[in-house]
Amino acid sequence: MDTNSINRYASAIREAIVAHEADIECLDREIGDGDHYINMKRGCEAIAGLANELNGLDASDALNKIGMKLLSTIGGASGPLFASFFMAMGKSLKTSEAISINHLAAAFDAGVQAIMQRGKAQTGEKTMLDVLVPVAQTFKHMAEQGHTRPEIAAALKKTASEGLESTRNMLATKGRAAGLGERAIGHLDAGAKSCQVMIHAVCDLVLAG
Amino acid sequence: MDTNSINRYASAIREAIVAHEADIECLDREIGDGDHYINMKRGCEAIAGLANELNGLDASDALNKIGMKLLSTIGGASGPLFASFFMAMGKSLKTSEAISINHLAAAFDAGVQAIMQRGKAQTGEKTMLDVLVPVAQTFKHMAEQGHTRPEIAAALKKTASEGLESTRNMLATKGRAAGLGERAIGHLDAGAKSCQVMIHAVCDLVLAG
Amino acid sequence: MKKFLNQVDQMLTESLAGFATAHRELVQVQFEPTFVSRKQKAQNKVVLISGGGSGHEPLHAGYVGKGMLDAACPGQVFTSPTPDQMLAAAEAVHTDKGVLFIVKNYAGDVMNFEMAAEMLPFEHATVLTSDDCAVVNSTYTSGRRGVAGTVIVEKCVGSLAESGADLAACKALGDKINLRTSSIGVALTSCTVPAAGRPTFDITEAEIEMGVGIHGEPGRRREAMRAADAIVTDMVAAIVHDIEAKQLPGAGDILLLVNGLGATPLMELYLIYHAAAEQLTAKGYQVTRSLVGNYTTAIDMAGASITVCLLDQEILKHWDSPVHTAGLRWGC
Amino acid sequence: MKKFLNQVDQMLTESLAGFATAHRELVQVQFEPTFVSRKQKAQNKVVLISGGGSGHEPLHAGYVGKGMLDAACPGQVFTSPTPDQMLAAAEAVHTDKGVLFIVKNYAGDVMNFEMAAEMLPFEHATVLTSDDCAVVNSTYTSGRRGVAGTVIVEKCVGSLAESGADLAACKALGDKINLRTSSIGVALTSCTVPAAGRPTFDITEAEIEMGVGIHGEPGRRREAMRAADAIVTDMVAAIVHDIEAKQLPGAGDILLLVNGLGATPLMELYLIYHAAAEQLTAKGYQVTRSLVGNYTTAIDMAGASITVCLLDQEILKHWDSPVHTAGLRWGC
Ligand SMILES: Nc1ncnc2c1ncn2[C@@H]1O[C@H](COP(=O)(O)OP(=O)(O)O)[C@@H](O)[C@H]1O
Ligand SMILES: Nc1ncnc2c1ncn2[C@@H]1O[C@H](COP(=O)(O)OP(=O)(O)O)[C@@H](O)[C@H]1O
Ligand SMILES: [Mg+2]
Ligand SMILES: [Mg+2]
Ligand SMILES: [Mg+2]
Ligand SMILES: [Mg+2]
Repeated sequence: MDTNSINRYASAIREAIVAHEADIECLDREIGDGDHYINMKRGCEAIAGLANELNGLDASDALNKIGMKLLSTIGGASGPLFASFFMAMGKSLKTSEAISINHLAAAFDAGVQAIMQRGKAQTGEKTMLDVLVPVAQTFKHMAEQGHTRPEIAAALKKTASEGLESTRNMLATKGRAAGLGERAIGHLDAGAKSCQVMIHAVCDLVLAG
Repeated sequence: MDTNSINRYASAIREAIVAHEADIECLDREIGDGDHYINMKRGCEAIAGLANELNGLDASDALNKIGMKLLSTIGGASGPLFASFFMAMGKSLKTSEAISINHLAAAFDAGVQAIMQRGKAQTGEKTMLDVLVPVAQTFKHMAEQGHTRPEIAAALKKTASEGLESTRNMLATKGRAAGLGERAIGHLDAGAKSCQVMIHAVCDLVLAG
Repeated sequence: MKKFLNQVDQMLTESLAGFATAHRELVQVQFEPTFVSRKQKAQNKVVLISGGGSGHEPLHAGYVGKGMLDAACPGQVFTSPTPDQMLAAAEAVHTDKGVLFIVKNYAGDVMNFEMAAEMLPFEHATVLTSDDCAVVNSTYTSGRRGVAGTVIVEKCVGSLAESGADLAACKALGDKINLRTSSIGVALTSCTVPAAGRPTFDITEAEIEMGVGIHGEPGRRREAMRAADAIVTDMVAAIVHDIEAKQLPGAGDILLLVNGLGATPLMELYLIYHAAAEQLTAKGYQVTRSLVGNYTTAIDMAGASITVCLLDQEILKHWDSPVHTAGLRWGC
Repeated sequence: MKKFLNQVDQMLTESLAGFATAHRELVQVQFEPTFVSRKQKAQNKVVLISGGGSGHEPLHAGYVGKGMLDAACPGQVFTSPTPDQMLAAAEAVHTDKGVLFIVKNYAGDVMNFEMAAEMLPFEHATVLTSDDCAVVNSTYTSGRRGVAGTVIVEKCVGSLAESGADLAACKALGDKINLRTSSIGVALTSCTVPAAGRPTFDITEAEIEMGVGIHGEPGRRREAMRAADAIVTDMVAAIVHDIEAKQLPGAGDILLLVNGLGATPLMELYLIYHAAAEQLTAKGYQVTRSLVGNYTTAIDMAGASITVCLLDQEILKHWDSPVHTAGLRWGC
């Protein structure tokens, strides 16, 4: 994974987020405070603005830089979480070996672990983790079992969508919706939605070859 | 004119004002500040509350008392104006003679003069005076010429309505609408409207015998 | 209409009672006739009494206290108070140095204060405020309206009165400040008079009411909604035009007051202030003193007014002096 | 959406620039990273730094100044600021007595301040405010939200810090006040986040949102609109229930804060205050100190919150001490 492909993934993510503006914003308005889409968009634009600076960096440094940039750009709850994700992923990819699919799966998992630590949260709390944790597990599992990239991409899309859907009937115990009690039920979590959107965008790129 | 008939006229006026709530309020909202109906209603209720106190007073004292009461109840522009009207009318009726129709016409005219003095205004400025001044003139003129009460009442109704209508195409130079310039054109004056309503109410009582 | 109230006709009384309790070390309220006065009656100074329709809070009751008013007479919402209120207030607070009425120039306020003045058994004078340059003054009309500039008059004349100045001097300072002060307001939405129960005027998302009055009176023009800078440009132009028309010598240092009409967040008021200060500076004015916030409101109207007062040494001194009221406090 | 702005993404910058100019004798603003700090850097005291999403003005920038905060870090509207802002602010204002962060308890604020704290090269501590009793605390959730009670924490801890107290003492007072403070809010209308361009929630003329958060987060319940007294009864009951659940000794004297959420006129806030003070008095509380106005807003929301802080001698002393900020000023 070089910076070219990182930039390609980043712009696919950005397009996907923008394409889902209405859904994402609406979800955070319903059981949050309505800024999640704007936060995501600001983050995506910051990464786009980083493209030149990333040139020539290895994946580890590039992802770390992205994490640092997000940390000082997004704010809110999602800012430190996504920042932690990318910084941990970067750290995990600090290797002299060529980056394999197993490396990537492990790095993704490290990123998700960092989110769990930073947010002191787990699955079942109606957050982005309900998408990210199962995706990380599926990813590691399938990479270990030697599945092809397209197979993995297709599976992760499915897992992400299921994870998103699973937030619908949860009570929230983390984030802003935690104050809502029963009223949160029936609504998807905004952060889970944007994670699902981003994972789909990346996997679609992989599937497109 | 005894306090019984004053009370009768007062309650006819009150009913008429309440019946025209929508019109009166709407006019003051359009080119004023929207409180004229409430001011009028507060005034009418204050007079109603005075009924017992008026008992046994002569017309002069009763009208003066009504004026004083309105002065401390209505507020706004219309308060001091209507208060001045009734106090001046009361003063004018301070006579040992029986009150004739000519006395009444003169007293009405004195009331209108007091409004003009207090408000430093004349006809043509888009105020209640555009109803009151022509009504006072017609009243005096017809009373002098010996017309019957029903004849006079019918004529005053007509004069009041014409006076009201005349405010429609005037620029305002007094009161709140004075700031509006051309924008006041096309709207009737709220104070003129409530004067027309009150005059009609009184005249209808006279016509009903 | 959605408001925190119990019964419309009790709203004012309950609110004033709350005001008096919340600021009981500062003021007291009397009912029937209604007026608010200082907790500690002032001695040996000209007493300042203002008043007007309610709905402009903190004006005027919020400006009763040391360094500002001695009493305020609140009328019904948007309806000027009645003469008995001014008389009772004057009776309660007067000293033998006389009574100064500060009255916003509206037919109702003028006439009610005038009738009170005619009945008042004390030496008295009146300052009429008429800072609203949205209404073009002319011999044809009853004159300009008094709006947020009234706060500056009350503050500075209050300070002068506190120093022991006589009635003529207080009136002279009030008239001078009024002459040197120009305001203009703009509305994004209408206010809703509680007793009326619905907005005073209809206005779309695409429109603003330029030159609106503090009672929701229509202004100069219904205009198209546009960027804040462009709105401020027109407001500043109107003010500068007004200042120039007055041909006052030595215009340079100014007090810039950006006033919220009730429902406009501070964030927007500071943004307006930013634009106005830059534009006025570009035109050669020095913004020496500033005030941003809700000081003369129109109930729940979203909108703002800009006021410029041309300072001189005397006005500046009295603006800076200590004041302790519910609505304005510094230096003590 | 109808707001005074030029471009949505410039709104905050322009507003902060206006704020800094209007209060230039008091504060200064830095951009990228953005923070507001005192004009005169304080010496030899614990420095207080707060911050949070914008849209709650005057919180927090309006509380920077003598006797209160040393710096404030404004985030985007309703979005907590980023760690680089806190780091830059700390770098600019720190003394060797340490840094105290005052943070409202929201996931975003907590995590961003936490990451800043981890990177901070100075001695530091954090007070988390969580006065909102609309959100029932439980082991299942991330805890209660910090709302208007934060102003009381910032005021009193600011006073203590000014006296030269050490970091542990400042943190202890902050934690104590937070424990002794309960708030609940109610919305009549939604706020509109400028970048979103439309109201966060829909609500009819017949409904209120009880327990609403200061970001327009839904509250406990959608309820029927009713008389102010009845609304206040339920709010006071929630607060008293919360106070009783804390089993604090010596509850008696209270500070009662009636806070407007942005678009509610003072007349209504004082009416709410009147009802709340009467009800609390009837329940045996002494309303010893009062504050009524817009102190912690939710942009342009029509609504209000009620906050009760159980006073003791220490809190009272620090509440009464002089403060000079844009949003709160007395005693100097
Ligand atoms: N403690 C947490 N752990 C994991 N995810 C969280 C946590 N708190 C919030 N989130 C996620 O963050 C999302 C909200 O992000 P955003 O709207 O950008 O921030 P904020 O809630 O501060 O407005 C939620 O939808 C949720 O998925
Ligand atoms: N100077 C004046 N002379 C005569 N009538 C006046 C004058 N000023 C106002 N009015 C009348 O008063 C009416 C408004 O009364 P009202 O709404 O009760 O008071 P306000 O204008 O103070 O709100 C106007 O419609 C007009 O008829
Ligand atoms: Mg959010
Ligand atoms: Mg009117
Ligand atoms: Mg009126
Ligand atoms: Mg947020």
